[in-house]
Amino acid sequence: MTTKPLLEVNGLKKYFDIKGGVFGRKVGEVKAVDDVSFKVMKGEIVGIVGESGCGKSTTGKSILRLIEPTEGEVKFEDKDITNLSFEEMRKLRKDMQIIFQDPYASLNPRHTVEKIVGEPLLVHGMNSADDRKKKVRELLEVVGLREYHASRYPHQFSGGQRQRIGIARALANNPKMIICDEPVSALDVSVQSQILNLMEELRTEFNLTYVFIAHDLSVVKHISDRVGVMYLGRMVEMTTKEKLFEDPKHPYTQALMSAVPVPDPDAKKERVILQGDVPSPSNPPSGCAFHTRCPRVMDVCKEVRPEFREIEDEHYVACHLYE
Amino acid sequence: MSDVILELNELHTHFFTDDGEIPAVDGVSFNVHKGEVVGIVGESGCGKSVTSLSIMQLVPSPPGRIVSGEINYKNENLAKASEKRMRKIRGNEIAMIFQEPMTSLNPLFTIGNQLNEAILFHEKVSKKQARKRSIEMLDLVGIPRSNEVIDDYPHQLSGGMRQRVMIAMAMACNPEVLIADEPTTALDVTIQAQILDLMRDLNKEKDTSIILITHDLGVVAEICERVIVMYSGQVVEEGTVRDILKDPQHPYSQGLIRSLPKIHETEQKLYSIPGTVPKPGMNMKGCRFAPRCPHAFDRCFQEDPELYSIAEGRYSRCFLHDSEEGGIRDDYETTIRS
Amino acid sequence: MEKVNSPLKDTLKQLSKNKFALVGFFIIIFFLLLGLSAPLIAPEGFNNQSLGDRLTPPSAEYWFGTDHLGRDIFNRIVYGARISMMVGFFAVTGALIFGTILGILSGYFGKWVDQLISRIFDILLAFPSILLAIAVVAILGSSLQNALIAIAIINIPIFGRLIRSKVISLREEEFIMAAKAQGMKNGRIILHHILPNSLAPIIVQATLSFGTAILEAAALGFLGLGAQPPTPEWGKMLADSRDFIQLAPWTLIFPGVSIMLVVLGFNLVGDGLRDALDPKMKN
Amino acid sequence: MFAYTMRRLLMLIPVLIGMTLLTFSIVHLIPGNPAQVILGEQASEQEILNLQETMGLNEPYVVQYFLYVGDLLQGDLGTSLRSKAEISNEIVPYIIATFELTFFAMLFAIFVGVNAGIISAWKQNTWFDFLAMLFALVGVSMPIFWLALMEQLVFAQELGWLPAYGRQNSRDPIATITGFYVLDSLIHLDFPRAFTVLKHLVLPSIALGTIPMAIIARMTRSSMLEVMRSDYIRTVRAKGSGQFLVIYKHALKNATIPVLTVIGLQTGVLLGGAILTETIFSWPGIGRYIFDAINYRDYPVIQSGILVIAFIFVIINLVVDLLYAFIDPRIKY
Amino acid sequence: ACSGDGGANDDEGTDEGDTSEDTSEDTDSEDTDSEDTDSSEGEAAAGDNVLVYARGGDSESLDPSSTTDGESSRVTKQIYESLLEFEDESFDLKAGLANDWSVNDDGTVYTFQLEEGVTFHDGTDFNADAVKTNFERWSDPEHEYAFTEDNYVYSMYGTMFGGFKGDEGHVIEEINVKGDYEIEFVLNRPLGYFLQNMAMSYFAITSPAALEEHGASINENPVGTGPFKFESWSRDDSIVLNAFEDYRVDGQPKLDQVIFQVIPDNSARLTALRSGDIDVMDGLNPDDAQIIEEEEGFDLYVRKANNFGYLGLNTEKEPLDNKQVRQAINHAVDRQAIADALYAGYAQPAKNPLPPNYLGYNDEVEGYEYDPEKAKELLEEAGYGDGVEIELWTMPVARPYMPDPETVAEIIQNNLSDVGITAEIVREEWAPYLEKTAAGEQEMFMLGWSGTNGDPDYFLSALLHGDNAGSSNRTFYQNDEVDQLLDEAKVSVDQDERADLYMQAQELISEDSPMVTLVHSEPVLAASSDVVNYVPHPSTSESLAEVELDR
Ligand SMILES: Nc1ncnc2c1ncn2[C@@H]1O[C@H](COP(=O)(O)OP(=O)(O)OP(=O)(O)O)[C@@H](O)[C@H]1O
Ligand SMILES: Nc1ncnc2c1ncn2[C@@H]1O[C@H](COP(=O)(O)OP(=O)(O)OP(=O)(O)O)[C@@H](O)[C@H]1O
Ligand SMILES: [Mg+2]
Ligand SMILES: [Mg+2]
Repeated sequence: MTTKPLLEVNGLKKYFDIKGGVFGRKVGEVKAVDDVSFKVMKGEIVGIVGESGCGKSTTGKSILRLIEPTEGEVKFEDKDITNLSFEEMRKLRKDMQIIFQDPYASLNPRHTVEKIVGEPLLVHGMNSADDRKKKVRELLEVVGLREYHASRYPHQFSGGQRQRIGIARALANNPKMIICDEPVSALDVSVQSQILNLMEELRTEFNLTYVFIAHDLSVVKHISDRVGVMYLGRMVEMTTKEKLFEDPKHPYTQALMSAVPVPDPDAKKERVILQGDVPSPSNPPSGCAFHTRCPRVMDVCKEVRPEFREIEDEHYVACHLYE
Repeated sequence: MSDVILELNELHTHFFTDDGEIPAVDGVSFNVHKGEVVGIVGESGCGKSVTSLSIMQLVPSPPGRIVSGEINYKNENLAKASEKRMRKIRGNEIAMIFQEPMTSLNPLFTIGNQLNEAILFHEKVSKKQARKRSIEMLDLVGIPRSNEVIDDYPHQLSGGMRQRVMIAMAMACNPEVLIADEPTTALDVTIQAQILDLMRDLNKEKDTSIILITHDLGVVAEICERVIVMYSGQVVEEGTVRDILKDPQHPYSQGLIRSLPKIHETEQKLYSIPGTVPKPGMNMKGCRFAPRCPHAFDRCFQEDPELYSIAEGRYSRCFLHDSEEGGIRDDYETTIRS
Repeated sequence: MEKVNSPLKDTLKQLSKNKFALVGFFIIIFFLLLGLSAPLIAPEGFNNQSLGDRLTPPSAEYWFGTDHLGRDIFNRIVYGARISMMVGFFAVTGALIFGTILGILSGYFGKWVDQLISRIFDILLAFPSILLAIAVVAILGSSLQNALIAIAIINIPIFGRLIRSKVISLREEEFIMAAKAQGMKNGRIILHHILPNSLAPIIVQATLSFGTAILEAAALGFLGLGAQPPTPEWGKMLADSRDFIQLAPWTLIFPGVSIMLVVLGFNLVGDGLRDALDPKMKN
Repeated sequence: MFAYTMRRLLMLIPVLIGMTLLTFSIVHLIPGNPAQVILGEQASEQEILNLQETMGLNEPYVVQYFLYVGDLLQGDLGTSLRSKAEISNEIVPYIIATFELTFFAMLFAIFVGVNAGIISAWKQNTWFDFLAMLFALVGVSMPIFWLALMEQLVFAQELGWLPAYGRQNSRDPIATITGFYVLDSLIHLDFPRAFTVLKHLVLPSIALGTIPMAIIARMTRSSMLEVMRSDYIRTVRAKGSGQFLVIYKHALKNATIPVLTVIGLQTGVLLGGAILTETIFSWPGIGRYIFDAINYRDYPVIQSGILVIAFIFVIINLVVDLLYAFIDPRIKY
Repeated sequence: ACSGDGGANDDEGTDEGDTSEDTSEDTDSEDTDSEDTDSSEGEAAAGDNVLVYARGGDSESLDPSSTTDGESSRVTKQIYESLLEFEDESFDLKAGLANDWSVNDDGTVYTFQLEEGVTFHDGTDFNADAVKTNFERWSDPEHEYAFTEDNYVYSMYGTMFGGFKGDEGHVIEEINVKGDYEIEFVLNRPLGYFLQNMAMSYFAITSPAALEEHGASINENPVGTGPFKFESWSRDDSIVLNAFEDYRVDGQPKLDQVIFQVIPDNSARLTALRSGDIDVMDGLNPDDAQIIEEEEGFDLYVRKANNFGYLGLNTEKEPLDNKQVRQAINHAVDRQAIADALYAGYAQPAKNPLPPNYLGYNDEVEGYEYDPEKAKELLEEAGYGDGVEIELWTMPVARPYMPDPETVAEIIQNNLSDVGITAEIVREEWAPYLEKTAAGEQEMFMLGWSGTNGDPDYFLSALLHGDNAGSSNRTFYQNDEVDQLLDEAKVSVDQDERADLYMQAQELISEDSPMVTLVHSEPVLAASSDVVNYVPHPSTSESLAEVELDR
């Protein structure tokens, strides 16, 4: 693992406008991502976990500028990509890919697998149909599909197979980094492991870097090198997976881990059941966003937003407990 | 063990579609005891929901229909019960909550209106009393400001709150059996923990039997006593939680459990069951799991295995348990459950 | 071995199972053939006046009777089939082309483009369609061709809106996001991803609009604003025969039934298509 | 709710401006000199020139447009060239006549359509469903003027059951109070007359209402089917509810929303269809008013008539939108 | 369906219904509160003596002078009267509001003795001042009752009297009130049809008091001296007129009430008649005449022809500038076929551009037989033996003289193709049609002319005088001889002399054949046999004062 970051996210923000009122003007904003910073080293897998709606996908899509970030800087190979022109960005997409959560929605239902996987090749300059055909076969092989699958349509595949097609498409132009937005959460358990294994294999084979988004802690833990935990649009903790799972610092991380049901009847664990609901990102609590549910809340938490700081080596936490 | 309150016997529920007949539930048998929490696990499409809907006689019809089999509830075969009788039972004796708290409440009526209904259908009480009861139920499931929430519309509540409302609604008439079809799948883990906690409490307090349908073995481990594993419309294994999770017998269950990433252990490579879940209605000869099974042999592709009883309250649908095959546990007597 | 079907084939298969749709399909084919072979069926043409045989009831010689100029109504209906088919075809194609272009522009690019186009649609849709058609014909003058243009115009916002909403919902789809993530250009996304996926509702709407276009043309013809004599347009035939309703009801019954049948045919097929294309309708 | 209403009202403004522009330009794009039409083939050139002058047709279009809008804002729709009367006064009885007709047509369409739709959905795939839907399809396939003529042929001419024209018995005209003849008869406590008036309404209402009825039936059916499949209906049933309550309380209210849209849009069909039906049934409504005006090139009347119909249509759709918000608590702004 | 036995309130009801002559105060007071009692009145009226007259369109205006619309004069004819009247079935003159009249020798001074003791419906007196006020109102755009600002136009006045006050052609120099009941018109030149004009329903006298009172809404509140007074008007539906008790002729009107009902659809109107909902229907479809004739209880009426439809031949356009071609076309058109096909025989093939019963109608003119062979010969001679293509312009609207122009065009097209002329049917909207035909853009075109004052000048000068080329003369026919004959006839007050001049003109015109005179249509009407004394007038409006119902 090199020490050079492939991707650097600094102070990323994405606010969605809420329209309403008499004139359909902006009446508020959803702070989907609110000041998130992290680095991803070359060849590394960084997992991001968090509950639904905490801004994981928005982070992922903002990095690729599939939605325009409101603020912040995204550096890819030391180049700030937030200001690239449409055409420059389009070229860069060769190197940065994404795999989506929903294997049903992310493939164009009217295209054959051949076309789905071949299209990125075409738009990035592989004009010969024969070359493309060959490459598509190769890619299908790589993701564990057969050659004859190429002429089929997405609806003729199972969820796992579809996800393989999505992966093949992402791999088409030999990207350097892939953002995986919950690639296995829609899959059946028995198929999930197939995909996770495949992704690990590919990573070594193609020397890929993943940003792996998931809400399932065990999956993230299984695959990632480092893990970030998000809550209400903010990164609350980030460190290597060993440290995180052995010694979670942030009270939210602790609660999250205790809440994950473990398929082991003997696992005796101390349960921290959080009270209340996740607040709305359109109206996040002041100070630390978690203070409304935090079992260890202090006065300062309500006022001051804790800084996301490195409190130990490679262990970042945003919590007043560690100041 | 206490008395059996609900017993399914060779239940067959089929869908008659343009593409042919789909045996979504294909001979399912199991029973539920008073005050027990039974989990049904299985992958998507294996027939869990259809099984539970069949019990309630709520299978969408057309195209679905209970083709044969018995659903014995307190010595009454619900499969043959009239719609009128079922109306008495639904909500009152057997209640059900569904996976999607977001869509399971009518968006155009207030929470109170929908809760009252559950009470008014079955009890001769005034509207006022019903409302009072409704507020109590909301309190019971831990909804704060219950007397305000009762006049809210569903869209004003969060997913977790709605699922609580659903539970309150189901519990309103103190049912004997509560069927929960993936009640937490759509919820976040922290909220899921709250809901599971709640269900556990209700089960303890009211002694309600719960059938909990889920595909998450973790959830099963959290609250179930007994587990039924389904695959492709059939029960493939049954046993206590500990039996199933620690000592699975059916190759499918084994594979399923091995393929889970473990949060407290680190392993390099996950086990994975090869192949995919068969599409219902496809060629059904032999054991449904045979094409993906590492132990499969010729017979598995020819004959349908039966549900072998391999120990007290322990069943598995695999020829490996057949004494003729010299199965892995041939010391157990292999009686066949009807 | 699993059969490999394209979505199109699936749809057609689905459609062929729908008996209503089949009936509709045959009705359309019947009238289409009737129109195409008009010169064979009625070599003497549609304007063969024989004033001596005015208003004769249906008979072996005149299957559908004759009109007030002694013309064979059957012949006129046969030729009228051509006109109706043509009206439907051109009006729908016109509306389709412009509606699709505007709808896509508006839906895909949003912002002021969307505002502008949507407002125009709003305004056009604020007028009951037949009134708008009458207005357009009043400007352009009464003729079949102008009626056709009017019908196309009133259908543009219908297609435009439909496509706009489809595009907007597609724009949020993950596979469009995926296409963008692949580095595709807008033109390609529109042509290869958005358009083919908007096709289903467009086809359904086009089929149904075919029927309404025929009805609208007939209405304009009936008001004297559409086809001009001696064109055997069915609506116009009805208008011309209005005064003979007591004396010679057949002059009204046959053209009316013809209109109804053709339109019914398109509605049956359109309905069938909708069911075939909409997975929610599948059992 | 208030903000929503206001917003919907404000959204009307560009539409209304567009409407005035459109009606204004339609009328000025129509070829032919109105003065010529008014005076007819037997008029002299000088007369035509004089008339043109007095009618203000020599002003530039922009001036004419602003004069037009200025008058509109004061509720002045101009003067009919044909009758020389103030259109804003003259048009009222026509609108009322059309209202009465469309009201009954809509009543017929909604009552029959919604119930047929519900029963069809309830008895899905039975012979009732089959017939009702076939009937509905035939209904939308029928030219309404032809239906009107056939009704006249059968029920008025052959059978003589129902009157073929007008709003009332012509020997015995009503003393109008509101202009709604049914209402007026009831105010007079004249029930036989109310019955006669209703009889006059039957054929035109059916002719006009058939297409909306068919469309509403189909929409209700599919909307009901969809709602009946929804999770919350399953929830209601799981609570032990009976069919009736499921359908009429839970399902219908939800199914109403798309049906309402259709009803709103169908008023447009009704108002447009009025042109055809009103001429055939000699109904002195706004459709006929406009149609006669078109033949006469009575510019101000065409302009105002079309504008008024479009305005009514827009208002009805506004009301429908507000009804949504009333029915559906999720719509907040 | 007549819902009134009126058992409860027959006092009032029968009172009014039966004794229409006496107790005028009584009924007057009733009138004022007629709003309230209308339903009971309606029931009484719904008794026997109400005539329902159904027609295809509504009146435009009930101010007779400011409209040219026939449906308007049909109604105003009942409410108003002119100084003179036409005889029942012709355009011969008889006394109206003037019981005697005279003209000086050079035809420039007309003196009228007015009927005395006549009151308007509003109770004011009719006298010479009233007449003067009316004429001034029409002739002077500045007049306080001219209502020019409200778009009132007196086009018929302009046409008939050569323009308005101050115009060069305006023929009325001055109007002098000689006494309460004597009035004198001084003309600046003789006008052969001045008296005819005075009998036109357009020049009927309105109560000056009403003009004062109602102003520009006089068109909705007509007040005249006629047999019926205005009661109510619901537009495009019905106009109700009640009998005027003080009508100057004793014993008239015979009816208590007349209702003019609008039923645009011809067949619906017929149905209504057959079901007894109405008594008289105008605009019977000629094809349905047969039904009426055969059916018990209904009578068929034929209105005398007062119009003619023609196929104009633009004499300035090639090949129509060739007389032989024009004659050939005249021979090619089968007028009888048109009369039969379109009017079911209720039309006469026309040979002159003048209706038959008119002054000076020349029956000697031979006209053109339907003779395709002859036509071909003529074409051959003219050098068009190989066929020729000519545009045929079709009017887009139905007119009384041409109820179905499209069909006629189709028939003509068929006829012409028989002789080798390919006619391409051209359609224009009505306004452009009129504009373009006046400008001479057309080749062959269809149009017609209806009479108003029953004078031949109105037909012949307008259509065929060279001075009118480019306005009402759309064939651009120019024959100095004809022009001279027409000019002479126009200023002569000797009717025999006039007749002679017109006959000569017709000869010339027929020879030149600038138009194919097609047919004189004879509109048919139907009425229930209960209707007695109903006489349709060629001008389309007739007084119903003498009509009775015999039920
Ligand atoms: N286009 C949008 N417009 C407005 N709000 C949006 C939009 N997209 C996302 N949001 C809001 O932003 C917040 C974060 O959404 P995001 O999809 O990033 O969450 P997530 O962590 O990926 O959740 P999940 O696990 O459900 O995928 C949510 O509250 C969501 O409602
Ligand atoms: N309405 C229906 N029409 C046709 N087939 C159906 C219908 N509902 C269910 N099925 C079939 O029955 C089978 C079992 O469905 P069921 O909903 O019980 O699965 P499940 O185990 O609950 O899955 P999940 O975990 O996805 O909820 C499915 O494979 C499906 O094909
Ligand atoms: Mg997400
Ligand atoms: Mg399920």
